[in-house]
Amino acid sequence: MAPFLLELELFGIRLCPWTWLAYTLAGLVHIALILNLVAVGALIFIWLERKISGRIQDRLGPTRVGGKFGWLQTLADGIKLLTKEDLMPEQADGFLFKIAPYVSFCASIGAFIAIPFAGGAYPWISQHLNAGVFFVLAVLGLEVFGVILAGYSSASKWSLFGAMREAAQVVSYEVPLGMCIVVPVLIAGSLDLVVIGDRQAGWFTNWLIFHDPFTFITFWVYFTCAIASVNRAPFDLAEAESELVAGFHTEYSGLRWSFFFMAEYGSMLSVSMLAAILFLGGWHGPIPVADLLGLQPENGFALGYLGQLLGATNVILKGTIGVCVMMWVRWTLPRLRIDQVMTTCLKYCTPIAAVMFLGATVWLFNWPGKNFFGLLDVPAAVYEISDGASGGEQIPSVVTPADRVAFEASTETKNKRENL
Amino acid sequence: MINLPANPMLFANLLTEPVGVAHYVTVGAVLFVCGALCMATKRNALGVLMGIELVLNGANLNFIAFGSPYLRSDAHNLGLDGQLMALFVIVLAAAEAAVALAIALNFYNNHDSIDVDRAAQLRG
Amino acid sequence: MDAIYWPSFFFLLFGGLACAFAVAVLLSSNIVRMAFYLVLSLAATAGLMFLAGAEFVGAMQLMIYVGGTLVLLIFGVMLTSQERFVEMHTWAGDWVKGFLAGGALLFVLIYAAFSIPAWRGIERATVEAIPAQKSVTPIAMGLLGARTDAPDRSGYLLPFEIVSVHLLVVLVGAAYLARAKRSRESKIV
Amino acid sequence: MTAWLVPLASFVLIVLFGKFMGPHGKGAGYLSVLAIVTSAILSLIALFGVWLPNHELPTPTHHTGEPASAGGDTKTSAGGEHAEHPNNAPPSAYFGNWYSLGEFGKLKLTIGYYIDSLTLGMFCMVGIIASCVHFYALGYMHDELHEPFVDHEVTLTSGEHLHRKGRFYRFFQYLSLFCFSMFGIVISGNLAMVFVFWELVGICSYFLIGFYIERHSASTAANKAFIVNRVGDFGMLIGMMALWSSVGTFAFGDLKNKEGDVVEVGLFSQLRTEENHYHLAPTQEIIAEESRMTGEPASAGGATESPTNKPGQWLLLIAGVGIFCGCVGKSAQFPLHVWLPDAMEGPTPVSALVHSATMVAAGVYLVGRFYPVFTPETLLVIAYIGCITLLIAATIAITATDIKRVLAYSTVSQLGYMMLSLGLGGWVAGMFHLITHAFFKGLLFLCSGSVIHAVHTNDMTQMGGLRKKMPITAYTMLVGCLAIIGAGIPLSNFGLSGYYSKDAIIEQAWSFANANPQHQILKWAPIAGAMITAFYMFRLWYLTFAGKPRDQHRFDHAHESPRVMTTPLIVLAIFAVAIGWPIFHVTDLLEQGRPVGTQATTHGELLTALVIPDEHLSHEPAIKTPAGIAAFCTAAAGLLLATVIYLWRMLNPDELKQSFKPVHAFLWNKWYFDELYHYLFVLPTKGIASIASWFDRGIIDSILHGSAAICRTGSKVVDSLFDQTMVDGTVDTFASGTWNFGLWLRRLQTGSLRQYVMFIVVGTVLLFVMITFAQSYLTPS
Repeated sequence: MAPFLLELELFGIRLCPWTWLAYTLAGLVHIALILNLVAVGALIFIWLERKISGRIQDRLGPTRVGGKFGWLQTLADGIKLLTKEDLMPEQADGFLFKIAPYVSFCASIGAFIAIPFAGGAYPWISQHLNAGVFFVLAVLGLEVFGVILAGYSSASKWSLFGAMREAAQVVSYEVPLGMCIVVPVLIAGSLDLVVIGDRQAGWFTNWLIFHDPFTFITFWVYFTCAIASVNRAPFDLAEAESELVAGFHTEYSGLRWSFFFMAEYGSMLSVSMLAAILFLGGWHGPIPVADLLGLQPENGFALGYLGQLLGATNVILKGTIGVCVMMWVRWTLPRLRIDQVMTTCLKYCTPIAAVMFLGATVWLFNWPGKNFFGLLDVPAAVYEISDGASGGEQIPSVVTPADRVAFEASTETKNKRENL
Repeated sequence: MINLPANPMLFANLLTEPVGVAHYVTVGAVLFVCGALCMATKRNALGVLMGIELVLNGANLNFIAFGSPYLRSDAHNLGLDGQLMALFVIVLAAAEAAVALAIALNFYNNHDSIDVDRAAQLRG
Repeated sequence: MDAIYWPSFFFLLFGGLACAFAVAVLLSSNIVRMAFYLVLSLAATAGLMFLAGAEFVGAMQLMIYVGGTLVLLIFGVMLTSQERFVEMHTWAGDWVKGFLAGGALLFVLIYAAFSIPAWRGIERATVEAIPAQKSVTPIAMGLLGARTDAPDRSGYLLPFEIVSVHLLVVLVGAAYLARAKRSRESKIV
Repeated sequence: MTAWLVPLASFVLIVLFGKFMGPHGKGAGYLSVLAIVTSAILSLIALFGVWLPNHELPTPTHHTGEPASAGGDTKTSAGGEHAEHPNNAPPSAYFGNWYSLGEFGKLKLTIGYYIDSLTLGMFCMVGIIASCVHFYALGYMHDELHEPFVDHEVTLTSGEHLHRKGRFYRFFQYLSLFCFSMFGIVISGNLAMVFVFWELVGICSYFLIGFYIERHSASTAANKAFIVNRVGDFGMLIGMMALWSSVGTFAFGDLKNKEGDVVEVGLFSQLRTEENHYHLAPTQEIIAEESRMTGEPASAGGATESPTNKPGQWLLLIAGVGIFCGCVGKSAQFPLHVWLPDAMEGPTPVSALVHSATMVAAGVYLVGRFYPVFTPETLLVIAYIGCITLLIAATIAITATDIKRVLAYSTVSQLGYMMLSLGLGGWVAGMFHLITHAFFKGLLFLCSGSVIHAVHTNDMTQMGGLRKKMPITAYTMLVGCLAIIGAGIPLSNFGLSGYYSKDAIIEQAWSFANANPQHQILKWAPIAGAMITAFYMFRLWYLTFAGKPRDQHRFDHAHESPRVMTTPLIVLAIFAVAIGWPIFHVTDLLEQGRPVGTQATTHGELLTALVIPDEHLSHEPAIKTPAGIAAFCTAAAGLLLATVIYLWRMLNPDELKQSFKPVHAFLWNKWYFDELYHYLFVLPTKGIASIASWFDRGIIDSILHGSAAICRTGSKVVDSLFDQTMVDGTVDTFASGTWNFGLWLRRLQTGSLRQYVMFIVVGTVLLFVMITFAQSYLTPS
């Protein structure tokens, strides 16, 4: 490196080249990985969707492009979309119309910032956030803005209808979704996704879906709400082609339209991965292969890396399975009406989630430290991990009534002492 | 006696020195004033509502700044109280938005307009 | 001559974005664009909160405010978005009056902020020595009435309960206010 | 120093032979131009050829205590300075007498000279601008060469326009006389001579304003200017008398014989003696004079006085304020600013030369020249007058639609800046602004003249879009506008000329306000003024040159001015851009002319809390940085506002006018100053006259009638007082008071949500302001 770069100054600030280069590179690596995951994932999922829908409808799906199974069909479609003319309605609000797909896409990708791909002491996560669950949920909630803006700015009534449905639906479904997410958070005692995931280390019996009957039901409620919140059938009212032409993206074509598409598949993957981390053990397989083989960071970098890679594969695989289930649901269930959608949310999902939340709380109070429907003890290692990760303070991960009384008593006496 | 402290650090070196509460308060003040002006100049009731949101956010930012350990280290730090206050503000803002929206929609139903200047029946 | 302090850089970035979009909200006359700029401004504010070490509040801001309140707001915009309400002209006199008053207020606020020496930031070395703090659990404990961070301060159990009840009342009230008018016939039938 | 006399020669020649010079006196113009160019060249030679080789410029580094006095023939050598009293020695200057008019006791009236770097700087500035204006006038006054000249603005009773002989030569004759007088003021060696030339420029101004004597407005404006100036001159006379009776001399410098010994001690040396380390101290004569007037016994020596009794200070204050009164009149400061805008009735070259660049600056120059005599209290008065002037004039300029009147108010405002700066102790800053302002304001006026020449109207509402028709004028005017608002890169050392001088003034204001927290307003006024300046200057530019033509007929007939007019524009534009650049060392030249004893931080004697800070303190980065940023931000804000309203048309000016109707009317009518003076001075004068006549005729009768009427009404009063007023009245008043209060409160309840928000915001700000004031004024510090 030329020496003058080391001396580079701008407005009295020494631009130390190594520092900012390192920061930029680290950021770029994360961005590249996430972008690739979403883009390549979308590529595969679209192909997968065609194949699955084909099988469900007793046909073959794509068979020609790129070999017998039509591997490259999506790529060919992508090239077609790239070369399509980029249309914009004359009356559209140009600025919002152009920016809407990117808003959606950014929100969809942004969720991956806080989703861990592997946990442990050195989690694979681009930004380890203390309140990761909330962050993911919040960013996913932003996706609806792209849809709403697209719907409004297209100056088309189909788009506007689609967007309004979407707005109503997303706002409503965030309530049960949040309630469902609170249940694993309650059990793990943390909002940190890495901690929640590592709470389920070991055999599949430790998975939170099997923690108690309430979490088991919660998982299905969560999955239902997740499907609704990413606008997949049977909740895809926003783009109901039988009534609204194509809903909010009626007026879009070419690359912009494909951004919406990628955003949709990206958020499908992210809610599925979130489900995997919250309920399905995250990066821990049903059988703790990595532990059994000793693929831990303590045994050296290479082995630890291998273990993490295995974990990442686990998470992505679980996410993919989740996406496949969504596809399965899409091609087998009929679309609901908007009033049915709202009824499902407000009359079924929300009360169920609330009851599950209460039930899980009660269960946790009565059988603390028990797993697998209260049959097994939680391994001691899990406690250590969750305690260590929650800041090392003297707070039990699960606050029992006795704990609280003791804590309050101590603070009260302290207060009294100070008052005297 | 009031005087702008003659501290050149205020204006230079913002890139190389940590920011303080005052900088956060400045951003909060900009948000607050923009919000207040929105309330004062927009004729659309929903625009007024957006102004309120901005005002609340400006205040929220101040709470966060007063409580942040990175911005001031003395004993007057609000600590977690700042964050808790901000939480309450957010929650109440949500409630306020719901009610205000309901009022706006009702107004729209009754008057077929969303112009707050037409809502002057309470004139004395 | 120091190297760049990155948190300050990001503060400038997010702060600038928040202010710029807030001004855009103010100056834009199109209600839908206003909503869009508001979203961006509030998101940037959430970024500032993350920077100040308030992760939970930042996430809440993104979720409740941006994801919930604003979607609601935009929903309202769409329900009322007739041609004549999307762009409403404000009198130039109102603008200027507003800017005069607002400018004075802004000046006063910034002036006050910078006239307090303790608010002008602390040494870089001191800041870098502060350990990363986790705030979620203490906030939760605070809301339940037990302060772990500062035992001599009071908890927030009662306000929490009040807010909860208030929220419930508000939601019921809002639903009542905004309810659709039912036609008489359906009652008879 | 023959540069001074050349215009006189030209004047005399034109007076005598003007009519015979070429067709319609065209040669007079060329003669006059020749004379002034000679003067300008001689001035430049004097500066660069004579002065600078002998007097090394002080190094531009600040905090150097004293300016270098390197010349071999300086009056007083620097020295004898105490470390704890750092104050500068008198600047090097040539002083002498040419001719003694007469001696009255110890007072001598002489024609003398006092030449220092300030004199030379002023000489060059006046010479260059006057040359440009003369050239310009050759083109602008071209109409006067036609025979007969038709004045379209004067309609005779017969309905025809006035036809008269051209007065081309007479115009140049006045201009030459004016230049001579102006040079005279600058070069004067004593106060009496200043006063003589002072009146001479006054009379030239009178002639030139009333050049179109047939126009009613022009002749009234000339009268108004003359009369208003007399008011100021009256004060100046008082000041002169106060000085004369106490000090006994009018001379600025010390007179030396050939051996270099001091023969007669001048004004400055008496008041700021070397023994006193050049601090201002009243002499024994002043103390004696004051005690004679007040009747108190004179106490010997000024050193052991109690702080409440400062002998001689009051007299010095009176002298200073008196002299300043003259400057107020000449420089059109509040409250005597009313004549300058009306003076725009004169031809535009006159406005450019006389009423913006030079003559009105003479007042500022005199304050600068007389600086050693001013006590800190006087300076405070000057500062407040300047502050008020700059704000009032700037606000009026916002609403004016006459292009020249906008510039005239701008001039008043800028003169206020200079006065403010001088009053705050920023001597170099004020003088620097005087010089830069002369260039860019001269440029602006000539540009406006070019526009008026093209469209034959002064009214900006009939212009617009002229940029395409007259690009040179438009862009030179843009340069002038940018220079006047102080465009530059903040915190750097690059900008147009106004950037340096205006920033220097604002820095000094901040420095002053930091030293005197009770005078915060002086800190914010120039900042606010900068914003308003930017607004109205660009309002002017946008209305004139940008947008669409508002009067198609005038637009179609517009054309670029001839080269004889555009060349001076370009020359002045170059000066307006570059004169402030540090490579030209204008500030260093001025620094060299810094008057004796004005360097150090001084404290008030009568107002002990008053501190006039050392000017060099204002270059500290702690002041320079925020002041520079504030100045830039406000100017940018003003520019932006003008752009928003007049270029982008985002805000409708008519709506603004409508909703600020009272404010607009207030500004449109120039704060009702003319009306106020009408009621305060004109009507009372008339009233006194009528009272006298009434007294003659009616007083006796009235007494008789009155006594009868008193008896009659007395009984009525007793009846109504008790029965109706006291008993009924109390109840009625109470009821109606409540009712009215309710009615008044009702108006607050507008029902408008947006107004309520505004109330809250305004209330908050007011609360803050009140608390702040209460804190700073009520709490004992």
